[in-house]
Amino acid sequence: MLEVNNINTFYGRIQALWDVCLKIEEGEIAALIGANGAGKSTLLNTISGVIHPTSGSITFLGQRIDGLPPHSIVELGISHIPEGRKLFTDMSVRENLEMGAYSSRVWKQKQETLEQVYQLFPVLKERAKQLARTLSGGEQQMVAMGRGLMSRPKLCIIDEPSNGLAPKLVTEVFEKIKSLREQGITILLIEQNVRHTLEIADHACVLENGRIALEGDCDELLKSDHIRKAYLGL
Amino acid sequence: MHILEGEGVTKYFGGLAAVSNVDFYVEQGEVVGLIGPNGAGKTTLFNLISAALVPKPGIIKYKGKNITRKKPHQICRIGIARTFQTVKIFANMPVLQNVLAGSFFGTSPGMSSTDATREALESLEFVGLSDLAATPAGDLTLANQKRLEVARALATRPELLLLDELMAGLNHTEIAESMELVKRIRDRGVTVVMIEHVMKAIMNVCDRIIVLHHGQKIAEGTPQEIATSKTVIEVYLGEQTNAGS
Amino acid sequence: MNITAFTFKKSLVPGLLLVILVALVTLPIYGSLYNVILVTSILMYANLTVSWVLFSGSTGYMSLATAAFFGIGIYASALFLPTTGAVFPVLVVVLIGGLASSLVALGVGALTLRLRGIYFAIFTFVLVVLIMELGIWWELSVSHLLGRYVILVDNNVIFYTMLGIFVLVMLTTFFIRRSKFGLAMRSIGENEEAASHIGINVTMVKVITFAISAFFMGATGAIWATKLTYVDPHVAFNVLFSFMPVLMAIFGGMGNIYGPVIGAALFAYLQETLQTEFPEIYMISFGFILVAVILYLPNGVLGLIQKLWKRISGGKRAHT
Amino acid sequence: AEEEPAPAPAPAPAPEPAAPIKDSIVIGASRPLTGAQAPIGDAALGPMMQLWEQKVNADGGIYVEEYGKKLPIEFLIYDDATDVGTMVRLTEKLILEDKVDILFSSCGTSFISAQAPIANKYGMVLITAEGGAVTMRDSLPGLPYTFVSLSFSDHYELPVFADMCAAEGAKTAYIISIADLHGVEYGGVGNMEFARVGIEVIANKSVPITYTDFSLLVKEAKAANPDVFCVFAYPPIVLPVTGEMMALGFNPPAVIMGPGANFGFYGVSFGGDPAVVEGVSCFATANKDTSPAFAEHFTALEELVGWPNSDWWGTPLYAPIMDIWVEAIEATGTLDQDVIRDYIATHHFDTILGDTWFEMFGDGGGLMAKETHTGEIGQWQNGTMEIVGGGDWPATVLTSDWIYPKPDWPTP
Amino acid sequence: MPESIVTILDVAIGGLLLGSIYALIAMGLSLQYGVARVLNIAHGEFIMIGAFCTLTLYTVVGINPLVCLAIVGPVIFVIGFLIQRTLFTKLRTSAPNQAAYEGSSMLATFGFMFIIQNIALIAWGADYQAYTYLNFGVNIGGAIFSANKLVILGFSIGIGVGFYTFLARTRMGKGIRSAAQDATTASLMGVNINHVLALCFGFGAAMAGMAGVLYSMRITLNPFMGLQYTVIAIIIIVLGGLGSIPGAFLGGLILGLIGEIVTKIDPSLSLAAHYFMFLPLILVRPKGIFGK
Ligand SMILES: Nc1ncnc2c1ncn2[C@@H]1O[C@H](COP(=O)(O)OP(=O)(O)OP(=O)(O)O)[C@@H](O)[C@H]1O
Ligand SMILES: Nc1ncnc2c1ncn2[C@@H]1O[C@H](COP(=O)(O)OP(=O)(O)OP(=O)(O)O)[C@@H](O)[C@H]1O
Ligand SMILES: [Mg+2]
Ligand SMILES: [Mg+2]
Repeated sequence: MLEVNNINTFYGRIQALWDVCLKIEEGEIAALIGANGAGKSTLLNTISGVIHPTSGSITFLGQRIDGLPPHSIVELGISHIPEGRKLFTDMSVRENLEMGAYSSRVWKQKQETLEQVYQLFPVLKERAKQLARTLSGGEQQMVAMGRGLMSRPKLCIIDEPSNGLAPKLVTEVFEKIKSLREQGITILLIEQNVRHTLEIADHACVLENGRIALEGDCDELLKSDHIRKAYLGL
Repeated sequence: MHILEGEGVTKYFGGLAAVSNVDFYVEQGEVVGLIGPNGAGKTTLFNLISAALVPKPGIIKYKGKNITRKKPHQICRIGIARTFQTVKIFANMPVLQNVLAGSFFGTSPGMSSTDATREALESLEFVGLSDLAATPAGDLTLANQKRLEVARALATRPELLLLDELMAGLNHTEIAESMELVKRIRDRGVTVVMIEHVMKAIMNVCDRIIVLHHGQKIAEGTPQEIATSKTVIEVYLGEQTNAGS
Repeated sequence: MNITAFTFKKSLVPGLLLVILVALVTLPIYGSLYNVILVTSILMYANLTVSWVLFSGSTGYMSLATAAFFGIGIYASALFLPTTGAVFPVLVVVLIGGLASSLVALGVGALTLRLRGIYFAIFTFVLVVLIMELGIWWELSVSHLLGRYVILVDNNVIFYTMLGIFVLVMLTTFFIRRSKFGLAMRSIGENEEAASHIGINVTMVKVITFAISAFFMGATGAIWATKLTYVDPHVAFNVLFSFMPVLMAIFGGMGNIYGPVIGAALFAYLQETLQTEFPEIYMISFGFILVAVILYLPNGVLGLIQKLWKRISGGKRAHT
Repeated sequence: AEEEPAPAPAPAPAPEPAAPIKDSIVIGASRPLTGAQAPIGDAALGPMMQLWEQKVNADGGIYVEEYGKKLPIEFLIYDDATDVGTMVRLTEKLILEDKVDILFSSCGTSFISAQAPIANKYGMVLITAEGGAVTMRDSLPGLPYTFVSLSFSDHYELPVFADMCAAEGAKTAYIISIADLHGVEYGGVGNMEFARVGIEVIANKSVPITYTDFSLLVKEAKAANPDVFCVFAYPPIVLPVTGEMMALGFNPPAVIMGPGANFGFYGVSFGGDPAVVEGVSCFATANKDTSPAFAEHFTALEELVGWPNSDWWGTPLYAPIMDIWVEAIEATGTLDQDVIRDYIATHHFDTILGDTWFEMFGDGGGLMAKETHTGEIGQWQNGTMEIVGGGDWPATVLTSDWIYPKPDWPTP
Repeated sequence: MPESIVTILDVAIGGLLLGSIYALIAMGLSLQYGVARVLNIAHGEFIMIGAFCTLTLYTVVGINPLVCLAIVGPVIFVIGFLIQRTLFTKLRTSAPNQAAYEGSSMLATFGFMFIIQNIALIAWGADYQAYTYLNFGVNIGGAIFSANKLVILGFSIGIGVGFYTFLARTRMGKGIRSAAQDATTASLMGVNINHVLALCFGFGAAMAGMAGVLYSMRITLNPFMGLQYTVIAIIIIVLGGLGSIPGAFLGGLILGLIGEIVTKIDPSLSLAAHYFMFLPLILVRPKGIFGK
């Protein structure tokens, strides 16, 4: 579904990604793990067009998307739920969600989609009128995810959804992610919570210092020594 | 002896009681964990202690003295240092200068520049950032930025250190290192209060845990007591408690 | 090779500074009188710009109060150096102008320095207009004197006073930057909240710096008034003087303490050239140059110089 | 200070010839080509300088005996961008660097106030143009090189105007003035002069210079029902106040406004037909009917500008400036400022105004004698500016009678 | 009607009339600064251009000033749109951070101020110019107002409300608002940031232009008249809360009212009053009336 080939990305003169390759199959949960600063968010930003790679290619459903601006990439069906929630803090929950459906492809159906999102996160319906800024961390994360789903994505990219959440919410968030896959949405997930992630994902890549260090099916990776030592502390 | 004490500490934001009538104390030399669901008021409580916010009503005492009316820099100078949930480093300054600012202005503001530099280097050494002393702080990884905040706080020579989610966003290895760091800080004789959602760390490091919910203190006790408390499980930990691992 | 380059560079800067200083001090001897006057007005801009950068550059608070402090200095001269009545020595009046400005800065700063970002900028901007309106009201209704004359002072005296202030403001900036106080200011500029929590009395640092910067602006205004000879509130509180230092600082680049000086000098010189050589198209070309500089010299003239310097010295290294 | 530093040894330039060679007389001026005062500069002295250049050079220039020939004039004009500091510096540049032969005035009362001491310091004769003030007169004794040409409140217009109003039986006056030197002075002198002739000043309101909305002020003035309504302000206030008076139907018997109403553009600003402002008074010195010389002068200006946008107050008083310079230079045979200064201070000139001289302040500067004025007060009548009031001296030429009360504004 | 009520009407309606034009000017700047992050020092110059165009269209071509709204507004919109699209987009993408962009874009608008003034100087000359339109009195409950003032009030409020509705209700409006809060995230939602920012700058300029069209009926024009309106607009958007369109609107009305009330008391203090009330207000509510 998504194919990333030999991507190199720079911040100014500093190279953040080196020849990164990544393949995601339709309908799976792919995970991306790696230490802080490994370049995970950079890779996601490169995919969603926030930054452009200096070389390499990205294809989505057979179409080249590297070099397209973010808004065109959203139109194609990729939704990026950024690190740190990034809500429109002075807009209501409902308006935030509606913004998720901004792309012209789905704007007309936003009412229907909204109902679906409310089903997934019932608490958001109760809070529809509240300003995003005043929500608790967990609720904000739900708004962020709901907003990402409003564009009816084929591929949903989620960056560290459990960061800073209370343990109870972390469990809930992972449950929601699983249920998304059941609805047929392909997912690319970044998490520091490696065990939990590998448990729900099908396929994972390990990014170290901007390079892919390891990749494979999650069951195998869970057995790998490197993973167990570096990321699970066993 | 109670190094820190709060009586009826309360803070409203508009109609919302972010912290509501909380009594608490911290014993000299212990590590206290502060946990609770998102939005429970933990960070707000830190802000009240460090005088970023003023409690209304309520009193906070440090070593028996009322410090409610002091300014943030005065709080620091009497020996309370803190870190921030979202890192607030001086991104365009080199690492060493970040820490130097701490040692220059902390509890002993009259320090000579050689002493201050020595102090700063020592703090960097302590958190393991000596090699990066000349790097602009903004170029550090998140884990290192968090360490830098700790070093900067330590350079002020505090007796009480408030750590706000030191481990959020860190991976397993880094969490383990951070736990080690907290223990070493305690061993230096610094009292620590830490906010954390990473249960493993809380359970391992803390002597005592305070739980907030909707701005109120709902539980307090040893890690074992908290881990098994029904209320805490219900509002915070959830059924599976492996979340932080 | 590295070491020689290092010592070369180390001695180059103070050496160059000394040469420039000597050139300036002896200017009245070898330069024409008009050159002295032109340099005086360049120094005036440089003083304002460096004082502005002293506060705003490091703390990150964009002050648009320059015209207010400058104007207070101008007015001090109008009050204490009138053509008739008691005339104080010029230097005393310069001191009074500086002190009056820094007093106002202390008051205003204590009140407003908790405003951040654009709010502070606009507050200070409004301050200029407010002081002007109050000045007009005062002159209209209380003193019944709209328009005051200031004694004429010899151009060389004005020049040396301006130069003296310039040297002082440069030295002050230099030493503050290297001191603990400068570290505190930079910390505030980076993150004020964190700065306060590591023991920096942010209010005090900001207010004091604000007052110091205002002192130099006021002193500059006080001596500048003797060039204007005629002062009323519209003349003294010209909002353009709030923007000029900002423009000049950005124009020159704020990377180090020479950038603003270079900016002020080039900017003032450019303005003078356009106004006299091409008065008909002065404004439009000035506008286009501004836009072009912003587009193509994002780090100011200093950035350009540094880039060229790097290329030259980098080229040298490649050969050895 | 000396000359430029000696350049590095290079082929020596040709030595300066000893005999004075001069190809032209350079007249320097720092003018507001841009900025807030540009409109005034553009309407008043600006076009006249062009006219002078054409006229004088058409004659081959001014004969200067010390050079033994006629020298054409040449203007060197800098833009001070309406900033006093810049104006002062550029004035010094003109004097010191460009060494101009003649210095022309900057624009605006505060600018002239600042320029006069500078010109005086370098011993340059300065005959001022746009601007004049009581405070200027007070400083003239210390400014021997300064000659003020534009009239100002207490010496010239307001005594005349107050007498005119009193003669018509006006009882009350209402004053709006702008919060600057001009407004304050005229407002203050207005109070005194009206009091002198027994007219009660019921209000004297000062407005900020950038004020834009005048309904309330005009309403209040209307409610006070004064016989005389004065607006001592600039065009940005004079025009909207007039508009508001029309809209609200405020028709006091006497209305005087300025500077603003004395310009050609005033008449055409209300629908294009100057007949609309019938009866509005202002300060004005001469019009085409004053004398054949003025008829020629105004016609030439109109041709230059393209339409009759004359300044009936200032132009007639600035027009003699060039005549005075020419006469003084040709009579003394030199460009030496001291000699010329003394000549101007002690002689009468035959100018467009007729016999013209400066009233001197001891050893100080001079003020154009009011006895030379051909008029002080003008009034819009049938779309032209008529001179309706002046002092009781021979030079005065009234072109029409003052219409009192002013006819009502036409209803739209 | 009793005298006192007429006076109150005079002051109140007069204040609103003045305020409505302030509001329009401020809303334009609020869009430009609140969303596009350009503190447009040349804002007043767009007012001046709008006013001059109307003068020419009306006095030379004979086009009704109200029709000019429909001509001048779109033209200035396109100019603003293009400026943002070309120049500011380049500045924005090359700026290292937000603060740097705000600084450099402000500086650029300073340059524009000079350029636009000069173009106007060449096109229309330095003279003062004015015309009149609908300049006759209308009686409202005993208080008389000139008709053009009432027309200005009507159109300003109409434009303001229409614009607010556009922002609050339409997809594009929502895109603009979201871009105001976080441009990168908005782009992840599918908002074409460069396009939206250009729209904002264009709309802001058009509103200034239309304010110029309307206000030209009542003022004296010259190429250098702009800055005073920029200053007022800046004060209002801070008063109302940065980026808040209703705040700018209400802030404008309030400032107009205050000005009129103080004019009633002592006109020489009317402008000082703006600043006087601004200072304590901003100290008490540093984020403005509508700021959050
Ligand atoms: N805007 C930026 N400018 C310059 N460097 C950047 C920028 N953003 C990230 N970097 C650098 O790029 C590298 C990769 O960062 P990235 O944010 O992609 O890491 P990450 O794997 O997502 O880490 P985390 O777990 O902390 O989110 C880091 O070294 C970081 O410092
Ligand atoms: N400045 C503020 N203005 C208004 N509300 C605030 C402010 N700061 C915090 N709050 C609210 O107060 C409550 C407590 O916030 P606080 O940051 O203390 O939570 P927390 O316990 O630290 O949560 P988390 O674990 O998510 O960091 C939240 O509902 C928050 O939205
Ligand atoms: Mg990341
Ligand atoms: Mg928190």
